Amino acid sequence: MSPMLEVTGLGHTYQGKDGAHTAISGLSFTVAERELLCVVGPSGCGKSTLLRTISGLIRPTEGSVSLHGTPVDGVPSDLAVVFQDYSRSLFPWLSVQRNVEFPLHDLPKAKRRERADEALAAVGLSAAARKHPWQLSGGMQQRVAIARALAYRPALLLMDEPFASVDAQTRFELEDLLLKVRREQQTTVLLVTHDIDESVYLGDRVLVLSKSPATAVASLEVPLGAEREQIATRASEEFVELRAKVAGLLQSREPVQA
Amino acid sequence: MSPMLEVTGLGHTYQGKDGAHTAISGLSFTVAERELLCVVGPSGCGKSTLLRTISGLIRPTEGSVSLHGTPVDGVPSDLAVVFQDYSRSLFPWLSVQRNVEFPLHDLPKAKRRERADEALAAVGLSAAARKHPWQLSGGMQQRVAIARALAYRPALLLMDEPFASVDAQTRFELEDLLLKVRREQQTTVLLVTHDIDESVYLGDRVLVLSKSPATAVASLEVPLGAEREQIATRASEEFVELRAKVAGLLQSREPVQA
Amino acid sequence: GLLGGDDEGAAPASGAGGLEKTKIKVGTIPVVDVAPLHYAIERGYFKEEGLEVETVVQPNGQAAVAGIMNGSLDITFSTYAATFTAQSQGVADFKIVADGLSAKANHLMVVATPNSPVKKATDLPGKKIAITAKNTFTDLAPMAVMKVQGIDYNEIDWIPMALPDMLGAMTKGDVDAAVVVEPFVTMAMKEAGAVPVLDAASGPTAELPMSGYIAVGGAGKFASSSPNTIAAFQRAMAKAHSESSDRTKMEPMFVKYARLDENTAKLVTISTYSTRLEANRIQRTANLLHEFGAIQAPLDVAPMIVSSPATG
Amino acid sequence: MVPPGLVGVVGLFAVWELASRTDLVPSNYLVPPSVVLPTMVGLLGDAEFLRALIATTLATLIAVVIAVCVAVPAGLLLGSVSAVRRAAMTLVEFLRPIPSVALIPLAAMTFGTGPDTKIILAVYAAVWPILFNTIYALDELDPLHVDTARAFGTSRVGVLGRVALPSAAPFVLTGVRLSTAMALAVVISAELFAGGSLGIGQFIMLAGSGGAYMDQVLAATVLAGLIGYAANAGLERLHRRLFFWTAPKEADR
Amino acid sequence: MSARARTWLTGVTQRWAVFLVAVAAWELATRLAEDVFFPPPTTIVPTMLELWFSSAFGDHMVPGVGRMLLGWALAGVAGVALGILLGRSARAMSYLGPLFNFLRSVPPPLLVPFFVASVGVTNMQLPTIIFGALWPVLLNTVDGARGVDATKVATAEVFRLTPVQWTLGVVLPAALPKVFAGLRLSLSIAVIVMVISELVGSVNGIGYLLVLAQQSYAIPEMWAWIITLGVLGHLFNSLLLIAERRALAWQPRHSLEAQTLATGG
Ligand SMILES: Nc1ncnc2c1ncn2[C@@H]1O[C@H](COP(=O)(O)OP(=O)(O)OP(=O)(O)O)[C@@H](O)[C@H]1O
Ligand SMILES: Nc1ncnc2c1ncn2[C@@H]1O[C@H](COP(=O)(O)OP(=O)(O)OP(=O)(O)O)[C@@H](O)[C@H]1O
Ligand SMILES: [Mg+2]
Ligand SMILES: [Mg+2]
Repeated sequence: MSPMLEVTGLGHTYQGKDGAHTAISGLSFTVAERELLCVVGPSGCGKSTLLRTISGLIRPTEGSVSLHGTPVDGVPSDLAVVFQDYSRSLFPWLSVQRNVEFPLHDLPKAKRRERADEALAAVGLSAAARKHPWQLSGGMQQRVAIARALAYRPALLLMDEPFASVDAQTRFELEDLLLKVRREQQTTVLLVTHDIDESVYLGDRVLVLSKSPATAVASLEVPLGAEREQIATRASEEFVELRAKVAGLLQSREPVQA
Repeated sequence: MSPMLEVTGLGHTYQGKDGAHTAISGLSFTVAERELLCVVGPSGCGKSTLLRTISGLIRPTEGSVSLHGTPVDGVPSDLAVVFQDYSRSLFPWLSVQRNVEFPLHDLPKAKRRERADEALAAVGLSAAARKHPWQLSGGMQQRVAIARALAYRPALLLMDEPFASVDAQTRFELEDLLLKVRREQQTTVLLVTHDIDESVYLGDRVLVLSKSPATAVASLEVPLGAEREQIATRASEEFVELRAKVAGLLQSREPVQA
Repeated sequence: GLLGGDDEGAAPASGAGGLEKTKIKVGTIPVVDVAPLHYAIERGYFKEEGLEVETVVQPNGQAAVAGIMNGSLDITFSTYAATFTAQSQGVADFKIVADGLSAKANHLMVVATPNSPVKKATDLPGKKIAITAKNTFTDLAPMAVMKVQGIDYNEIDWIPMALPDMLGAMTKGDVDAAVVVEPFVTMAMKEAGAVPVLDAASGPTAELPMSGYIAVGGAGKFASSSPNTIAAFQRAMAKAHSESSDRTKMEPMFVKYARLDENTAKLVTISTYSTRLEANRIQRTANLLHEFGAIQAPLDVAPMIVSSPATG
Repeated sequence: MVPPGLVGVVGLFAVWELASRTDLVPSNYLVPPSVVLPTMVGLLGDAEFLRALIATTLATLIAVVIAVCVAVPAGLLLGSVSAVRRAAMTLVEFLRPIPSVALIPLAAMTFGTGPDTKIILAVYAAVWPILFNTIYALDELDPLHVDTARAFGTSRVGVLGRVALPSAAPFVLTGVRLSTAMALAVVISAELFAGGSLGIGQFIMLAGSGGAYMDQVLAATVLAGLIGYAANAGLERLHRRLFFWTAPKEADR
Repeated sequence: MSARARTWLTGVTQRWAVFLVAVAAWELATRLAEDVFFPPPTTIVPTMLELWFSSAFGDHMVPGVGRMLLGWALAGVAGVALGILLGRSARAMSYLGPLFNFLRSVPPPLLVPFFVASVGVTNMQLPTIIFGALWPVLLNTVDGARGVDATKVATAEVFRLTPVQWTLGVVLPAALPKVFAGLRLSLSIAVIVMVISELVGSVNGIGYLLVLAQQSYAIPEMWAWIITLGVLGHLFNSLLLIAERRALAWQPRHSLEAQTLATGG
């Protein structure tokens, strides 16, 4: 079986008036169908850029991205993204409900509403459905962005630090929600996170990136099985071990970078 | 000595077309001079609203805020805020350097530049000084916002999830930077965070808020002493104990809320 | 309709007395010159000829000429200045179907308010004088008069503006004098105490034909295709013009169609409304235009005249 | 207590009254408001004037509607496809400064002096503010909004209609407000200078022709201003209703 | 040919192709129609060049265009200043908004009596241009000033920016894209109003000559002046665009990365 996603020799250089900046360079990895890959790496290393190239929003300056063996050129269908800058990715002129319904315009109205209600309930925002994004707190806005992506039911879900602005308890719930959705809908997930624990708890594999320009430092299998549970899994020996390993890989760099 | 900051019976209700929403209700606490108070609470409970009322940006609908015994009416001097929505709080028409220099209008040009350089170096962004905010990654933008607040050298520093978008390693460094700055400049800090570990690691005290409308659930002293060290402190018994206590206080609520 | 357009289509070309067209549209300008036309309509002189005349108000000679050229008007009142300029540029083949007004003394005057340095005609050189537009009678006629009086008109700043604005401009001292036409001559004197400086319709320009009714000739155009209609129009106009010397008949027309107030109407000079189209008289106007460069080449007006059956 | 909005307008009328009472200008020329306002009330009961008023208003309205229908799609196209924009802008920049008023004689010659002419001329003047504001609003479009829509598989046309249009709409409406005033000005100018077409401009041309009814001229002028004012007030209300999400949160500050 | 020269050439072609096609089509249409009122461009352009290199340049074009530019600049400054005031101060808006909206709605040709009364009929050109060109800048600036992002407003308040910093450092840059849209609209309106204002009370200017040509039925000359207006408008607009590109260089859309940003093509 060809991998769901194949990234080969990927490189991206931003052109600016005051010189170019290479954000990614020679990055290769694959993601199998139904896999959940967590990506960790230092701030500014190129993780968001990576997600943008995979989603076809920007064209990489080097290398290629293939989905199911066909090179990505333009935005592939059946893909959803939760952007890091969640608050700006919501449409202020639409209510929360309509923001979630936005990508579902192919569905009949009733179906759309049902999906949106369901997704909003899952992230705990049923009560805020009729508000507008700017009437919500940061964490609530982030959850709207997550609900929108889930309601879309994509085959490939790209998430850029999706739980950064929610409290610990909600974070746990959303993590488990993601695992459940993945299991039920067989979604392939690529998740960027800064929380090492989270990457190990969620991932089938953890991809560690180097500092800018991003290259793959390591790709660690997470042998924790399919069933995970917040307290038990995090307490397990393998978890603690892996977590230390990821942290170690991340730390192998000079403290100050830019 | 009168406390630096005194919040008494604070309440805030947002008025909307479709009804009012009470974000805070009957909240009282004090912050002493040079204290570092961490605020934790569920997503959407009213933490950002609290910071807005303290900084005089919005007038609370109930109760009052006093600084050094005088009620806050308008934005007090000598105050800096790192907003949760950091990317929007940067001015896209200014370079990173100028964004940091911008509030320092009273200082001579050379001094301004020096302060900005220093602050940018402290957050590891010296190399990005001449870029524009939108050329930076999310985490880098957040660090610019932090650098701007630090360069201002306020007496009272309000931070709303200031480290949410940076990687674990950078987060540790920034946490230690904050502790150092506080020690050296005797800044009073009020920091909102979702990371329970962080709240205990940084705080002299942790204020736990209830779900919306926010009221104080508990105010926990952190008896870890002034000197903290990432590995040792986090491994200490008191730390683990306190952390569990905060987590317990936060969990005492129904799982789904809005 | 509500938009103010005209939605009746052209009437079928049939009707009494062999008229090619019984319903015609005639362009007018709100000036004293057209009083007899309105008089003729009100008295039913056109009806008697089997003609139904609808008037369409135009702001100036230019617009009126445009109206007959694109066929939205059949006949229009226009100044000879605009007509001859257009004719000399070859924009169309214009025909004069009836004469309008010929200026009597006191009809077209250079006036100045008491605050002006201009007291007499010899003061005019080097001054600012308000006119309605360049290359019209308002500048050409005074120039012709000054020329015979040996006054140097080359040094004058002619400043174009609307007639109603001239009084204000003179009072404010923006201009030193103004060339005005009735009823503004009367108004300027009555309301601002303006004094006459020069009668622009005297000497070489005495009884100068200033305006007339024109149509467009040429294949398929109104002037060529409707000789009987034009003849009927001419008869009715001649009848009205012949009664024009009776003030009491004209004054109500001034009030109603040139929007004079009643007191002014009682005082205005009533010029000559000629009943006949005489080529040699009208030729004077063309010559004046040519002499002062408003048209480049001499223009022979005889071929433009549609002589009325009554006169020849 | 006078509503603050009236203070400015009342002040304006006071200055006008004063100017015409002093001898700066003959008061029969700049008639004072104390004379004009009663005339204005009188005009509103005059059937002939009301027909002119309706004709002008309707022509303006039609022109604005046509301008919106032309300029908004054109603006979306020019604002989103840079090749089209580059190609078209030279011609646009060339045409824009050509005054409608200069075209009145030509237009009257070509299209006649009916309402079509004034509507065509008004459309010509009114498309530019809407077109430009649409283009500039698209330039300010948040790229992340576009990325979000695209990532969810929205087509280019979909992005235009569902993201670009709503986010540009408030500024486009400002363009419409500008256009309305311009269309009104051009319609009235065409009535004034092209003739043959019923409307306020023609009414003013007639009233002014004998120099005797300056009060009517000024009363009609004020009423023309009031038409524009009313249209603007309506559009502003629409703005507040539709685009409440852009309103500055003054209440919180 | 170097890559730079090639991109430059493509740019020029893209910019002028449609224009040239339009001119060619016009030439063809006018030649076929043979209407005296619509002479072909090949007749107009030589007339135009002749006029430009006659005394009309110094006597009419320079003073008229000078007035126009001055009027536009003053309108721009006043529009931005008032726009920022009205956009940021609800109180100023409540007092002055209705007055401005009323003034804006009065068709400029009808204001002649007022201009005659206040500045005189021979001096009314400059005030008329300012009056006509003010509104697009004013309205667009109000829009831009109002639209400053709430977080940026809060940031400015927290750091207690000076009023100068606040207006020139925050509100103005935030409103600048919209201000430029207004300035560009104003520019062409200034050209138009320049012509209108020269219809009465003026002794020089392009509008003066244009009307004279119109009244004399000098059709090619009239067209020559109309085209001159187009040329002038295009010229000044190009200069303004250069200024705009500089002033808005910080906008992400000017980065090479984001060439077709708006709909991501
Ligand atoms: N539009 C742009 N123009 C120029 N440089 C850019 C642009 N966007 C990003 N960069 C640069 O590319 C690098 C990678 O950015 P990216 O956003 O991919 O980082 P990241 O890994 O997502 O970081 P973070 O964890 O802080 O979000 C950064 O150094 C940034 O400065
Ligand atoms: N402008 C507003 N209008 C109406 N309601 C608002 C507004 N801003 C915030 N709220 C409501 O007030 C409540 C508290 O918001 P706030 O931003 O203070 O939460 P928070 O504690 O900062 O949450 P988070 O951790 O998610 O950032 C939320 O329920 C939110 O919906
Ligand atoms: Mg990122
Ligand atoms: Mg918050």
